[in-house]
Amino acid sequence: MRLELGNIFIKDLQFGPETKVEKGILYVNKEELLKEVSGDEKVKSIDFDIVHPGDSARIIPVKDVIEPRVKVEGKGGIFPGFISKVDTVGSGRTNVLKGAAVVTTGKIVGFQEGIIDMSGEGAKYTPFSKTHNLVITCEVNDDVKQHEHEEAIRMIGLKAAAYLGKAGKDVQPDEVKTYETLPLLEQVKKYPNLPKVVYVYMLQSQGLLHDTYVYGVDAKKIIPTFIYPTEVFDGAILSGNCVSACDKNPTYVHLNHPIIEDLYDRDGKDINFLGCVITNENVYLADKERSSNCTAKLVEFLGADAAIISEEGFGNPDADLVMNCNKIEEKGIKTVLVTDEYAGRDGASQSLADSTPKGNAVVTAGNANELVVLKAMDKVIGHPEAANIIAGGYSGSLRPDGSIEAELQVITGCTSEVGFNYLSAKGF
Amino acid sequence: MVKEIERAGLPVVHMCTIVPISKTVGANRIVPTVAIPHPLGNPNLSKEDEKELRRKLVLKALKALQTPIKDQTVFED
Amino acid sequence: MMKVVHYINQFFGQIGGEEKADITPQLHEGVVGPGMALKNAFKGEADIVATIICGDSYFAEHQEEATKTILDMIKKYNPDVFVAGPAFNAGRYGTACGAVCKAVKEALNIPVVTGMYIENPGVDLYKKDAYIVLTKNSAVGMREAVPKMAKLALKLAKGEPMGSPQEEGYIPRGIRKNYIADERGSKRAVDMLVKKVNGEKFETEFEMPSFDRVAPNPPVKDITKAKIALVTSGGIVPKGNPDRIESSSASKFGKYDIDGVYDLTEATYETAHGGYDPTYANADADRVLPVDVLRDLEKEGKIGSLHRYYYATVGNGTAVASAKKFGAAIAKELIADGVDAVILTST
Amino acid sequence: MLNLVEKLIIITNNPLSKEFFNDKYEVQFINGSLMDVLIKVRDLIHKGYVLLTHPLMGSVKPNQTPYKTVAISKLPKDKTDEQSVLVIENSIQTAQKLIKSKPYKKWPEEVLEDFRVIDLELIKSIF
Repeated sequence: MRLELGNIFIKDLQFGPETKVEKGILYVNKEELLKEVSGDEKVKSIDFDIVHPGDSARIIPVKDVIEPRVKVEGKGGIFPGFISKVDTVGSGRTNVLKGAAVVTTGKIVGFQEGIIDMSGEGAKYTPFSKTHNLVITCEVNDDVKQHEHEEAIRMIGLKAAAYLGKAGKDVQPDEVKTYETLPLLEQVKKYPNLPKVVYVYMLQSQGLLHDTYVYGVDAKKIIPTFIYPTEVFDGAILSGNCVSACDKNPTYVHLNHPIIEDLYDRDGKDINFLGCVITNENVYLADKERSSNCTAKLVEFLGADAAIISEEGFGNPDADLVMNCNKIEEKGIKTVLVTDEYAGRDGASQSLADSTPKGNAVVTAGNANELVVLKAMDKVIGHPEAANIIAGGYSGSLRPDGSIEAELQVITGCTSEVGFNYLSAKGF
Repeated sequence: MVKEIERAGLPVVHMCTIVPISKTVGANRIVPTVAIPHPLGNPNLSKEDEKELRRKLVLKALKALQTPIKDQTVFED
Repeated sequence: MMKVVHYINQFFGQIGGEEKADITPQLHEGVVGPGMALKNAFKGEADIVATIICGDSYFAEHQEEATKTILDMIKKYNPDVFVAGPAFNAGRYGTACGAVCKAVKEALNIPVVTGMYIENPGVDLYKKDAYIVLTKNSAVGMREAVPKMAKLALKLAKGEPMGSPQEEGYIPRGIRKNYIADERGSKRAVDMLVKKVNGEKFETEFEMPSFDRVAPNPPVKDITKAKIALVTSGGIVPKGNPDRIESSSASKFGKYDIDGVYDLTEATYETAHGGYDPTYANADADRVLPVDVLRDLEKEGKIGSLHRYYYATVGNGTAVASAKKFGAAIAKELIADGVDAVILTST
Repeated sequence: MLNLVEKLIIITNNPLSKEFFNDKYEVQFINGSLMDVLIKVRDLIHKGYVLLTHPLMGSVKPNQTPYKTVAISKLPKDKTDEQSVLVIENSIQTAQKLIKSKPYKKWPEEVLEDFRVIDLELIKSIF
């Protein structure tokens, strides 16, 4: 499967009379966008805002971040199973409005976290302070249940991103990157002398506000399976998570999957990148056993010499990570794990909820419990009072002057467990 | 604790319900026991039967102490 | 010039060996024993103004008093940094160095440095509280250890930022600190994977706990002549828990005389352990500590004898540091009492 | 997904879970904290019951949500289930650590309701 990603560099984002990309500026027609995303009777109000890198602006609580993309050539459309039909995606050409993002906000549950600061100390910790963000504030009717609320906001975000993406359909990209993975036997033959690598892609899938979707299917209902890495770039996997801001994978991160990108970068040089095995993280212990058995079996079957395994979330996903690691290492396949830590504010506590001596190669995205002070912002989009109840904050987190003292776990994408961010931790 | 006793030069047998924990703490001679709240007993048995059960387990432990081993060894039945 | 107070034991203080291990803390102006090497390593930037010498046994047995005396001795010098040891692999000495360092840091807010071999029980107990320079397992390593300790001490005295354990040569304290890496996490993961799969050296960013092993001891030759001791982490104590052993992550162990005890009954013994439902152990503590059966076996001549004391603490699988200390202390007493083998029961 | 023939007991301090499961399964309601639920589950596991769901389910940390629902096997086995012990002991330690490092805050009632809903929804996902 071969996919060209045509990156159109977006330098600015503005409202305008027509939705289009011109000289690197993405113009958005507000009315048309509203028409495109509205229609759900559960939704009471939808508001749009634009924030830029460096602005004195805060978005809270963030639900999801999504990159506008459009399918230009090849089968299917963006976000199969939700926006487009369930055709297999990942081949042909997809254009990307690089530098723009849709950010959805809305208070689905009271303790919901997720802060994006566009400037100051907080901006250092979130990758989404570097994008021009179209922020959608969405409020629903009072009687709407949490699941329906999550679904409504999720759909509005996806629709908005797909709508904006269309503006890039006929634009000449500034750069084109090509990614290709061949069917297994051919891929193996392509670089016969390089070590064969599989990426084990763990998806949060425990239930309400902890879900991930694969071609529209709830990931807890899948058994581990193979997917071509390029499918991910077209939105085959997307996020329905919204309670673990620092270490969940927003849809933007799935689309720009950093481990997949970096494995492609070394494909044919140091390694032979065979593809991805997606697996889930469940509540039921027998499911954990089954999924990890299946994952290890599949990684072995693909003939991998080594695998990168990433988890999503903290607590019981650590158990899945450890099971996957043990079972894959037991087959003689070398593993590298990617995780983050909850080592306490002073960094002195044992960091993972579960561990294994076999996990001798670990990349950490940092300690999510470290405290940070986020200065007051001129503009706050969403619900600033959420700072007092979000996970990682505490009562008094929001100070009278509008600044916030809280743990890093409140910041969206801060300790990305797929290594999208630069934060790490060291032992002292 | 069991490891430090071993390190000091005393042969030691660890009687413990959860064998993986015993292995993790570095015991070498391991005798698995009945249950966590009553490793060397079983309240469902009569007093006599329970003591007999305990005696069997202790005898197994003594046997373990008399057995030469090279590596971590679990003394099952 | 910066001022340093140095702590050493009776042996390095040139007072004597084990027979002098019970001496009380003594204060000497200036340098004693290994302090000379340390002083030289300061290269004129700091001076050892006083040396405190304390017997290892005295410290172990009178920790509270000894610590108080030592703190009083240190106070009047108002040093810029406090150095203890190095203790190499001497367990009680290491534990004393660690404990004194911790007290100095907490009570006087003076930076502290010590040195130990990695397996010294003092390491696990105090690595969070003091910078412990990694040394060899005997005094042979003195020459190597002293310059590292001196360098660290000067750095701390000057308030300079501390480097990583690898750079500075101290044992990682297990404190996790965030930093912004040069490469994003995914790139670091791929780099690590390429190294690992090619059999090259790589450095994990997060150390999973690993477990060292001790080789098994030879078996008991004649069990019918052997003196067997009972030890338990199941918290079995005389009724009323006279030593007040804590219900979880106990900070101490108890030693109990069972001379003439043939059966542990509901009226006489109970469990202090908070990690399981105590109903069954309280009703009959033999279910955790099989005194009744061992008495029978003793009578029948199946074992030589049951040791007069049993030892108990409350263990949970992972409180490794204190368990290590208890194990070493208990083993020492058991050997001194001529015990041949141990049955350790856990819940 | 749960094996449909598997019989189970629900241990919970969440009134919503109690209400939901009451007429379908045996429910042991704990009038107490999340930690009380974990301790109860631990004691039952020690007696031979098998843990069916992970006690730290969800990304909502044990020092955030005061509610917890856990499923265990209906019938105890003769022998303590090792895997269950390892998971519950580990979970208790992690929960204790987190609660110690940052105790619960006083949540407003509507937030508590959200916690109850999430807890129930997560456990429902196994059916």
